[in-house]
Amino acid sequence: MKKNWKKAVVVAVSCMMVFMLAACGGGGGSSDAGENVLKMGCTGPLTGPAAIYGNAVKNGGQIAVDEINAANPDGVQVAWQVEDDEADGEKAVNAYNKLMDDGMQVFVGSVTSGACVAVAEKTNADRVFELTPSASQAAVTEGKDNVFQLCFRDPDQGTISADYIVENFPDAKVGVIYNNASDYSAGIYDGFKKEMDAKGVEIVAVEAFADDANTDFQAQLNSMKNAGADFVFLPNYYTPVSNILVQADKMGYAPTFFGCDGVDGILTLEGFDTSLAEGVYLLTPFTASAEDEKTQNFVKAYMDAYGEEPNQFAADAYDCVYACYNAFKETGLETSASAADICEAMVAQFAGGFSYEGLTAANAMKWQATGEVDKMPAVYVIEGGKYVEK
Amino acid sequence: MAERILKNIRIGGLKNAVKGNDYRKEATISYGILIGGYILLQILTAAGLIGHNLQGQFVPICVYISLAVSLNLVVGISGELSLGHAGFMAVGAFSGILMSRILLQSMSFEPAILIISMLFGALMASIAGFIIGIPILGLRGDYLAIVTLAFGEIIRNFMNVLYFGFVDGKLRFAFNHTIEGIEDTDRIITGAIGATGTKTMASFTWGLLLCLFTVFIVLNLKNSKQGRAIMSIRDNRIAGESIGLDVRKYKLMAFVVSAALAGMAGCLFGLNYSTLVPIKFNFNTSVLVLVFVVLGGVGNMWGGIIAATLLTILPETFRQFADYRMLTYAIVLILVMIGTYNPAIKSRVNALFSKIKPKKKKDDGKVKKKKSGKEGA
Amino acid sequence: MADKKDKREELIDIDISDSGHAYENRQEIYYNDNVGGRAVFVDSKEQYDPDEPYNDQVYIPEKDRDKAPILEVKGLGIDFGGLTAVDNFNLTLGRTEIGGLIGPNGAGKTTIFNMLTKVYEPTRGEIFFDGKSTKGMNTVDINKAGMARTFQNIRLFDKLTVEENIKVALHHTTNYGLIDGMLHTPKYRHEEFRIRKEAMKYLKIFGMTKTADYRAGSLPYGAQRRLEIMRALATKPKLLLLDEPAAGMNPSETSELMETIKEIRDRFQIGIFLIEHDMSLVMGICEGIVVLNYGRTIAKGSAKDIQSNPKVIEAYLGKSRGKMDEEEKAEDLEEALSKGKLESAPSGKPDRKEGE
Amino acid sequence: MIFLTNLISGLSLGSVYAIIALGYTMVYGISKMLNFAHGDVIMIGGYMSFIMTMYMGLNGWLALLVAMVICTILGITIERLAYRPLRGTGSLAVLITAIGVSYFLQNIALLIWGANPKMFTSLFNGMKPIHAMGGQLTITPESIFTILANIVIMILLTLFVSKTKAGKAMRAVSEDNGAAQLMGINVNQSISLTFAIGSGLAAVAGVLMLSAYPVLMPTTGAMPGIKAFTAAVFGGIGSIPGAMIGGLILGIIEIFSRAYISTELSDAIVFACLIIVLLVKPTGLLGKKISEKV
Repeated sequence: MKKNWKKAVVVAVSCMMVFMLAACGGGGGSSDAGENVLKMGCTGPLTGPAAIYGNAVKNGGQIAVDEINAANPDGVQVAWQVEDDEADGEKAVNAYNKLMDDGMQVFVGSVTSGACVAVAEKTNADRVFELTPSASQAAVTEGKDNVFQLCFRDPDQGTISADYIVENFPDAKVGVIYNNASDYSAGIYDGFKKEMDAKGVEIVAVEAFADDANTDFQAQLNSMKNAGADFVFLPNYYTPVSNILVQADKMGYAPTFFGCDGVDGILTLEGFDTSLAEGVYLLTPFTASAEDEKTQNFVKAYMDAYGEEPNQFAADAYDCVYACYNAFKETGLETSASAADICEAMVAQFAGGFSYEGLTAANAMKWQATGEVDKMPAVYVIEGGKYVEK
Repeated sequence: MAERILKNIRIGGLKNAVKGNDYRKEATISYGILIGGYILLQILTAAGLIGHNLQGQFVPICVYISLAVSLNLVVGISGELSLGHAGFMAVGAFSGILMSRILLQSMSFEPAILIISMLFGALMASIAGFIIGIPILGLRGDYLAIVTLAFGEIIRNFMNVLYFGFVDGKLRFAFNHTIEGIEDTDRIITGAIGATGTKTMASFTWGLLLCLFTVFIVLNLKNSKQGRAIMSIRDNRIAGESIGLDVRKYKLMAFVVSAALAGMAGCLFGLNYSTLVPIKFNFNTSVLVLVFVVLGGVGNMWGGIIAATLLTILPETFRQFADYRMLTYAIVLILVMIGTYNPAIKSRVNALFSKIKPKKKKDDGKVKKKKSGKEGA
Repeated sequence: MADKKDKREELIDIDISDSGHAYENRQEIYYNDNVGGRAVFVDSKEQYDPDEPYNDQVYIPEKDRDKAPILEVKGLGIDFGGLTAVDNFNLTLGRTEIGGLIGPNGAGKTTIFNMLTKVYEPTRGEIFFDGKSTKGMNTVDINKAGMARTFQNIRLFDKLTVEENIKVALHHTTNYGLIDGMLHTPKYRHEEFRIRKEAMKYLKIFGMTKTADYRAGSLPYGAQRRLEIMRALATKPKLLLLDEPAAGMNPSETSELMETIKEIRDRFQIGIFLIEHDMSLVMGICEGIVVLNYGRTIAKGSAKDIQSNPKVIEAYLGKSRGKMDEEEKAEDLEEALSKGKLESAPSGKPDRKEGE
Repeated sequence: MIFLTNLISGLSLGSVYAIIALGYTMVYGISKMLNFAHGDVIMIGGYMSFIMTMYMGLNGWLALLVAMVICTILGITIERLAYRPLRGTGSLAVLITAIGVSYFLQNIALLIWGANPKMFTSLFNGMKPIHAMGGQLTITPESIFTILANIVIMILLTLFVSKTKAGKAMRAVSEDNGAAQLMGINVNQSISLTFAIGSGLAAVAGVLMLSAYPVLMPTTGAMPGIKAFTAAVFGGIGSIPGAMIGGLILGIIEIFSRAYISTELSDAIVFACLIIVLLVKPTGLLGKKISEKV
């Protein structure tokens, strides 16, 4: 068939071109031993629905890297490269491979849990040290010695929230609205339910919603109202939470809402009437309005660079970069060392009682050998448009 | 020899007659690209020329190739638009992962586990294909497409409420809530979190075998009596019925076989990553595979293969465009579609080609004028 | 390239006549065991009295009188939402008769064909095919029972090659399963080789072996017409319905077609029933002609009977012609028929052949 | 009482789907093309009116008008650049191009307005919800206006299509493109007009939807687009009243399935209903039966 031959030639030629592009793209693997640079990489969603979190980590990390490079011009410099993974496992592995091709030595990622678990298996196989700022699923660190989490694990947030609620609101009738298509939300709810059952406190009503944040919550809120829930646990990111607050207000249903670290950032939401968020509790390790001096310079630096207040993801990234940097300095290795050697040394550090005082924890953070972090989150309540520590 | 009954009937004007689909040529090219590509890439990898990024994509490329070829069975050969192909992929992936975890309890010979899991995935997907097939038989055109889309969404939505896991060695299943008393390590599939802790067994060689098997099945089917029946119904439903073809049976056959092959591909995909989230198999993935088929040329096997390879690599090579990665992908998609399908541009491209290509001998489809003068007006 | 073609010619160098034997024994079965649900008209014992004036509803050509008719239709009718397209259509078709169905456009000819093949379900009337009633059968069953048809506007499988179009018609006689089809087992190869030979046999009859590899859609008009007839023939029918086979053919092609139709009937011993506007063809080869007007049967008879049948003349030339003598009337009808009063096919004035 | 609240929110959600579905149906009717980018035109409309109200300080209604104008122009340019070259080449090629345009719009929005979700200030910010039946039943102004808008648009559109010259031309082109050309109807103009109206309505739908569900992101248009497309087919693709009825029913099914059956499986139930209807009536509720003449 005549015309198909022509199409075949066109397609075959472009196929060769693309192979070349990809192949040479993969060439530059060796780390430039000349300068004294520690290459840190990260993968996160820079496009797609979760783009806000990927960009926050990218910017937060950049702030820390700029500070470090400025602080010691002749000492160990840091390079920061973030690749887009659209919060999808397959793309995250591709992005990770690209970073490896570009000579990454320490992996500060991935941002979302789904992507991170897929990549964690690769970093474990390639013996690359991994400290994820925000992938909070339990499976991220399970059975992998080289993977550490700077953020809480989902179930832990669930358990801590449950303990806090039972302790401070003993007679509250608790309902839950969670996103059954998001592993973060489902993970926290899992831990929460287990803890509430363990404590013997009954959950009055449980409702779920589909993945996109922009849906109708009347049905869920009605079922909460009918079940007489005066306390609603929302283990979700702040976009659906803001939607829930708006629709609840319209319905005239005003229970106390309790959210987790995902809710942070709701006050920075452009066009959101912050009065609706009054009295909302949230369990979060970081808040831009905290008074301590460390947070304030970070917030100021972030505001100057990106024109908006940093959210908790940015702070996590900032801490991760610093934690890796400090730990690396303590290992005494040269930046020309291979990723695997760095990994063994860093694992020894983190598992061996290395601690780091950062933005995202009141106390100094320590890590267990299993990869979990020991840090106490603070519970805040939004009053007068500000986070007030409880 | 019985002398020819009718004097030589002059068959006028064969000059613009087009040769039919040459099975052998299509088969040789398709197999050639697959095996040639495999060997080329293995050599390049051995020589260390191929970076991690491309190497990591070998298995997904094979999966997308067999998905494109299996979708071509529905879109190209059966002539129906299916927008729910990712649904079958999902069924294949999760049932395959489940089977692999169960088998791992008792045996450890990975190739056997992989094959059994893929067959199980294919079986479950073909059951899904059958269930989807039944309502589809009465529908045509865009209504059929919307039903396939609906099924894709139903399967994805359904996956969010499935919970599988081992509780002290026994397989437990729960619907819509977590299984009581299950440790994290024993979870297989937990609702939205998807499959975790899968033992990755897929490799490039298995990917190639999957592609070869899929192409083998689809090309053979295309050149068998069943394939001819499916294609004849596509070309003219009424004529097909008038020569005794059971239209429903063959429409359904195309769907079920395509679903089974997609299930196998899905299973290999599932076993290539340690975790798999149901949201992955949404409408966008179905559309992605459809783009491979349409760009490769509907009904054209090796076209689909090349398109699947190129379009899987493209977004990765666009990484250097960083923020503009997906934007350039969208623009390339639109331009290529207009380029290959717009009559005006296509004729200009052909004109360009006929200039640079040397005058071909007669056998490229044009019938040389026969000297015998028998050619009628 | 050329010699490959010739080798294929030898390949099919088998005696074509053997294909006819399949039909003889089928007739005996029917004739002797007197299958239930026999037609109402013809009692196998009572033979036609040749000189008895023919019954203008039930006419069977001479040679078929001793055999049971292939098709009997009694009082067939269909209403499309109040509009009666066909009403009280009666027909008896001899076992190996070439029957013709003529009538002005819109008389319901194609609708009758669609009812026979159950594309439309008739609202009233009985159809007995080969002695068995076709109530409750659908198009596929009808074809399996042995009735094949062609269409007014050609319905070929355009993207498939000529050879593949025939092979699709041979679908039910190729016996290998889906698994064989998918894995190309030896059974598949054997069957494919056999039906390939058989397909080439049909192509040989129409002298179209050269076009085997071409796409059906890209063939010239005449070749497509023939391919459609061949494809219908390949389903081994007992009765072949041809819907305007000569439409759009020039006179030389039409005469060739007439030869072919007779050849098919003689070789395969099957009944043929065709709709046609080209009077030279109808008068030329049809042994029994049914005249239809506004969905009603006016008469059935041989070419001569029809030309002299007063009802037919009246229907076509109107009442006032009544008083002219026989010869003049026949002349007039001939002229009317040829000038296209009956809207014959636009193939121009057929050169009148001394028909049977 | 719950029934009433659910019914109203079902109607208001259904009205949003109906208005979007109108765009799908009209475009499909005239050029037999599934415009998958239609969902994203809603998102662009939303962003436009958001920019107008937040940064330019226009009041809500003026912003809506500006958004409609911009979306109309966007609709026409998309048709002119992406779809016209592919006219008549079969629906598959155009379908993929539409998907390309959809990705394009999403990524352009991402680049221009960034990934941070925005909260849309409702068009009816000032108005108070009506409390009926002793405070039990609260009807938000958004719901009322959405339902009203849907009815008004429905009437205007039916009048336009049946009475005006341009409307008849559109119907002629959708009936038979070739014949319409022979009658001297400028087909390109009619098709552009259809895209213009469809996109204008999309802007209205976008603003109304975002007033009720205020989260605005580059991917906001995706899911409503698919749901509205399902509604258009549900009601019989190509028939304008069909789109309206299909949208309303789909909205009600979605809300009721969430309220009474299970929130997890509500999407699955909505699509299951679609399949059941198509089983009973293969060309949708009001779709015209296309029978092949033998």
